[in-house]
Amino acid sequence: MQVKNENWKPLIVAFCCNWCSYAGADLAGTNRLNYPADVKIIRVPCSCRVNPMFILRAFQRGADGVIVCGCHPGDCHYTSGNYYARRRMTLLFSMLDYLGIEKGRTRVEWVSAAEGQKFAETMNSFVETITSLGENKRLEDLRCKTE
Amino acid sequence: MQRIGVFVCWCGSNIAGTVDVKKVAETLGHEPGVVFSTDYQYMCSQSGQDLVKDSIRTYNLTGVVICSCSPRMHENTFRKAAASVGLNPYMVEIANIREQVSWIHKDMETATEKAIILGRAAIAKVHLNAPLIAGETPVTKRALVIGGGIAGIQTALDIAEAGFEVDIVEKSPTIGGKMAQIDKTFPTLDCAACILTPKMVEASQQENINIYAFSEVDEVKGFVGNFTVKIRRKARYVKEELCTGCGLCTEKCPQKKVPDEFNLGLSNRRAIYIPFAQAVPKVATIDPNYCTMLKTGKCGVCSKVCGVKAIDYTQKDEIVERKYGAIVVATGFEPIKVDKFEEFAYAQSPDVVTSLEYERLMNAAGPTGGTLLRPSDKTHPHTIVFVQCVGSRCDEKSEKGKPYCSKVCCMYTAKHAMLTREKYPDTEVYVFYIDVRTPGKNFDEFYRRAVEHYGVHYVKGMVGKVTPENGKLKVQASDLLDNRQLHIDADMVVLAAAIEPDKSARPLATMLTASMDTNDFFTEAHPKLRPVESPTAGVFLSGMCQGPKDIPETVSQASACAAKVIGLLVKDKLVGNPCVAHSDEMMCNGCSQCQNVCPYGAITYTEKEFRMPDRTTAVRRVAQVNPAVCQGCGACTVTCPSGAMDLFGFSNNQIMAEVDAICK
Amino acid sequence: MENNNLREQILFTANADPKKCMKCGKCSGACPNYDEMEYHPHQFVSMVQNGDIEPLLKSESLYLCLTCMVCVERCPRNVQPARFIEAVRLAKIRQQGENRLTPQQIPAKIEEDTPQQLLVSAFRKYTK
Amino acid sequence: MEFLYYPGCTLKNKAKDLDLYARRTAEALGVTLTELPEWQCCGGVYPLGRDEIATKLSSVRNLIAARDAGRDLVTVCAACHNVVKQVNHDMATDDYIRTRVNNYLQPETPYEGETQVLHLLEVLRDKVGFDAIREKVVKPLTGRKIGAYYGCLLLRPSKVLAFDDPENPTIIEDFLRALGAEPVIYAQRNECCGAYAAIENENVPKKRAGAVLSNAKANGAEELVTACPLCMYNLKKQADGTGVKVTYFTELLAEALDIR
Repeated sequence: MQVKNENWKPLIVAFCCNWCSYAGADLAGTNRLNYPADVKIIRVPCSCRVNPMFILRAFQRGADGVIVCGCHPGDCHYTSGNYYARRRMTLLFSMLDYLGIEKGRTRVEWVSAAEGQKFAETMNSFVETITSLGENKRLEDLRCKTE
Repeated sequence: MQRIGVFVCWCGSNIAGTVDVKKVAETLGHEPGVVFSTDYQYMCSQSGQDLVKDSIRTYNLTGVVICSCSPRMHENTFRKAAASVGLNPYMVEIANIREQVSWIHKDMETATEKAIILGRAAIAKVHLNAPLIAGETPVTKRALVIGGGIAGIQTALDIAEAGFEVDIVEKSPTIGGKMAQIDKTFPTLDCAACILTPKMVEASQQENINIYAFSEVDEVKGFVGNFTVKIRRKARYVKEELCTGCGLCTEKCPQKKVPDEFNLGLSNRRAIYIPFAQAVPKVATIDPNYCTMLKTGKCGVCSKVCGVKAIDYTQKDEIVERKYGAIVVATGFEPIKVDKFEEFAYAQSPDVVTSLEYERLMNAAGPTGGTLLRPSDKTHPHTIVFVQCVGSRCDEKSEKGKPYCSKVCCMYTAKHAMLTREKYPDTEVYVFYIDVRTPGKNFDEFYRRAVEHYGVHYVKGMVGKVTPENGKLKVQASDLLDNRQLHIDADMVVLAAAIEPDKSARPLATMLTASMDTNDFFTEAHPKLRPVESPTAGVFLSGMCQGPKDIPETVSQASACAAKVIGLLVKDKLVGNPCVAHSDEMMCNGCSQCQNVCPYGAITYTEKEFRMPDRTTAVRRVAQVNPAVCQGCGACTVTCPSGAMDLFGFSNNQIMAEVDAICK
Repeated sequence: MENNNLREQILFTANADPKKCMKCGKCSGACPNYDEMEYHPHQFVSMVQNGDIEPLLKSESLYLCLTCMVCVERCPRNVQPARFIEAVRLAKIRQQGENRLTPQQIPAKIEEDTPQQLLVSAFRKYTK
Repeated sequence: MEFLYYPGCTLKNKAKDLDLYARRTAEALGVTLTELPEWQCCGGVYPLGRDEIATKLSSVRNLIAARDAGRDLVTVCAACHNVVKQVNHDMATDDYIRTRVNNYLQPETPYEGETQVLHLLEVLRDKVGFDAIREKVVKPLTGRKIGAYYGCLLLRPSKVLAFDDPENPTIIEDFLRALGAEPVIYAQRNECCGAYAAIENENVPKKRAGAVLSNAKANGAEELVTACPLCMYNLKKQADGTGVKVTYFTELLAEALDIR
């Protein structure tokens, strides 16, 4: 059985597209909408820039959850990037699920530049899900451990 | 190894109120590669920028990390500052510690910790940054307008007025488009020809405009500023440069039984014809499907009567290759075929007509000379039923109709009803409607006039069946407000057929790599903020090809489109976004997957010679990104199976470094 | 919106979505038996959607729909009004003792050339 | 060409001509129609309610028998065709209906709409071919002005029946042309005849069939042809005394092939 780490705080990586979701995150900030500091955002030009490799790397390095945010379907700045992302992530997430990384640890959400509220709500609910799932050990590369 | 400077901004108390900026600057100062780290009250202020500039010079910095507000706010400010002291602007990265940290967290310890992590991620990224230089490409100062309807004409005129050359390519023998077929225009009821034909003449006389009528676009190559287009000039069998448009041939041609498409088959023309009196260019065209000479080699009447020897039965299609800086799509629309709606008996009775046909029947230059006569027996109709929304507003899965509102039918039906009542007050006019949609200046007033002044019967309901019997059209319809079924013995039924994009638009979109929606309307770059540009750089949209529009809207959009084209052509060089994809030729396996996902057609493949390790040469197929076309979305980088594709500014290694820095 | 259970049951039986209706009235414009009916195809759609079902259950209109499917065929929005009429009719005749036609009535109705199809169809439509 | 043949109840009694000439003409055209053994009545009208399961069972039994015999199922009566084809479509596309019907019938292999249901007119058009029929015509119906009466059941709902264009059908007209007759196109040919309302309200078929007849006559039809016994019944009643003859399509075919 896994030993419960008292000091454990989830580590969450959020990939946000520059045009919609990153701007949505900015709006959440401007509106002072709280969400946990466990979420760290990486800016990408488009959700279709998110290489499955990045997500694997995050889990390998000890992330407990990864969320990809893009423009709403049909609103992609690059016309169709979010559709590519959706398809790729569907495949990747089911593979990760097969490897033991529960579906709840991965998520794709569409957040527009106007949806600061939605961004904060999404992050709050995602952190809640990850907290209830607990620490992710499945793909962690022990060689990456610093301690 | 980079020499990195870290600059932590307080943003007054916006950041410093929640984040221990001193601690952040201190901690990040110990990161590898960081040679200087400091904090300041307002980094974006002039003195803050000076601090950054001075430090770049003093410490010989090769990279800069600013911990401040969102990069969407001040990334450009700091890039410019760096550039002004000789540091490549793309060596600057921003860690967003305001919107993502201080404004959303209350606890100073947590916030400071997160700020440090975000700073580390930015430092890790800067380590892998490389100086980027935006490419420049020259601009061919000529525009191509595809489609010579009112949209294309207006766009061409506006561009030409600004001093740029414009070519109009029109597939039919004359420019003018659908507007030339229309009788009167709503809501002012001025005659369409009176306002359109002067524009057509102006287009033909404008020095900067060159009209390729009876021509089609065969091939498009190149990218914004540098398109090369092959135009097929279809054989007219008449030498355009010689023909004076006298029309003698069209009177003498013995083949009289050719359905006249300009009158939608309501009258006949000859095998050699000029579509209408004001055609531009006013040149005769031989229809090879009906010309006896071309079919059997016996006739030659037109050639005999032609005083200027313009007839040439041996003429072939000709291909012209031209270079353009911008392409305008103005392919327009056509009404749908109503053959899937035979409950209205269109195929069974000539007295059931579409609205465009009715337009011709009302037109003074039309088949009846402007007298309204029903086609079957050429008598004056006394009861006319108009049916709205034929094929518009259907279920998305409908195989018969379109899911959208065609927008113009409510208004032109009101116009038809009004004009009919005005000319023939003894005619009863019924309009069956679902909703009357009249948003537009003076539009609802116009519709109300039809009802209140002209006594048109507007019935909320729909026609369910038309039965031709004994010379009448028995119309069975619902009247929802009176909750009854109406049975009207009509003399004519007019169907307001939905509109759809012209059939030529789909293959054209493929050639241009411009995207279309499921209804074959061109997609705009942004539905609100970039409505006249296609997402493909250098391709612009004018008129109905983008969505249903009336004439005033079409003309405004056409002019807006021209403004965008002029804005492009006026530049001598285009400066690109350097954050574009690039392919490592040594790793590329030539699979074409990147080409398939690229929404812009920026990727092409070429055969290239490579020196192999054993000193032989081999030819391999490799991807090449055109940086002028690439918009930097990165779709190709993920799809590339060999990892050859990467994106400047957001490279695999850079993002990976950020992930590593965050997950420590 | 009383009678919510009945409404849900009818919607299930109908297996069609009244919300797709855009109130154009083409169904009632096309209906060949409109004049005989008290409630018309478009009203069935709208009244079922609004849960106003009692008047429909009491109406003769239930038995006057010819199931000719013209309303289904011509509806631009694929609402299928005939399915709502059928569902309400089923709700009615499934009630105890609501059969409209009994075998005892049949002999009087038979003529020399009455096709079997007529009797079979009538029993399908008028009885449980 | 061999098909399983589903005659239905009326063809065994009041519509014997429809059945008899279907068999004879099919034979003459080289089509073998083997009557489905122990077929059950389809019920006359398609049970439109989704939760009407029992009323769909008889059609499914016929469909399963055809599947197990490995042959397409041919119908002649328009009503049978409509019911069997629609139920077949339900079995292929509607999980709710399919599961319940299979649970009830417990066939060895669950039925999922595998059988192909064809109307004899479709067989004539797509399998035999109207051109082949034209060649076999010995007594062409030259000069006879005949209106095709489609009614509802052959055409609607078109998404399921996929028989012809529901508003502008051509199959019977093409059939009539092949027999040498002159088809008369009239708008009411795809409108209802009044159907089963005949059992309790004579006014309905009177009005409906009356409208069909007058429209056909006004457009020059001297005869009407149909594939449905109930349409035949309703039309004939109104046609009495008008001089318009109503026949089944199989009768006309037999006449043209001279085997009547």
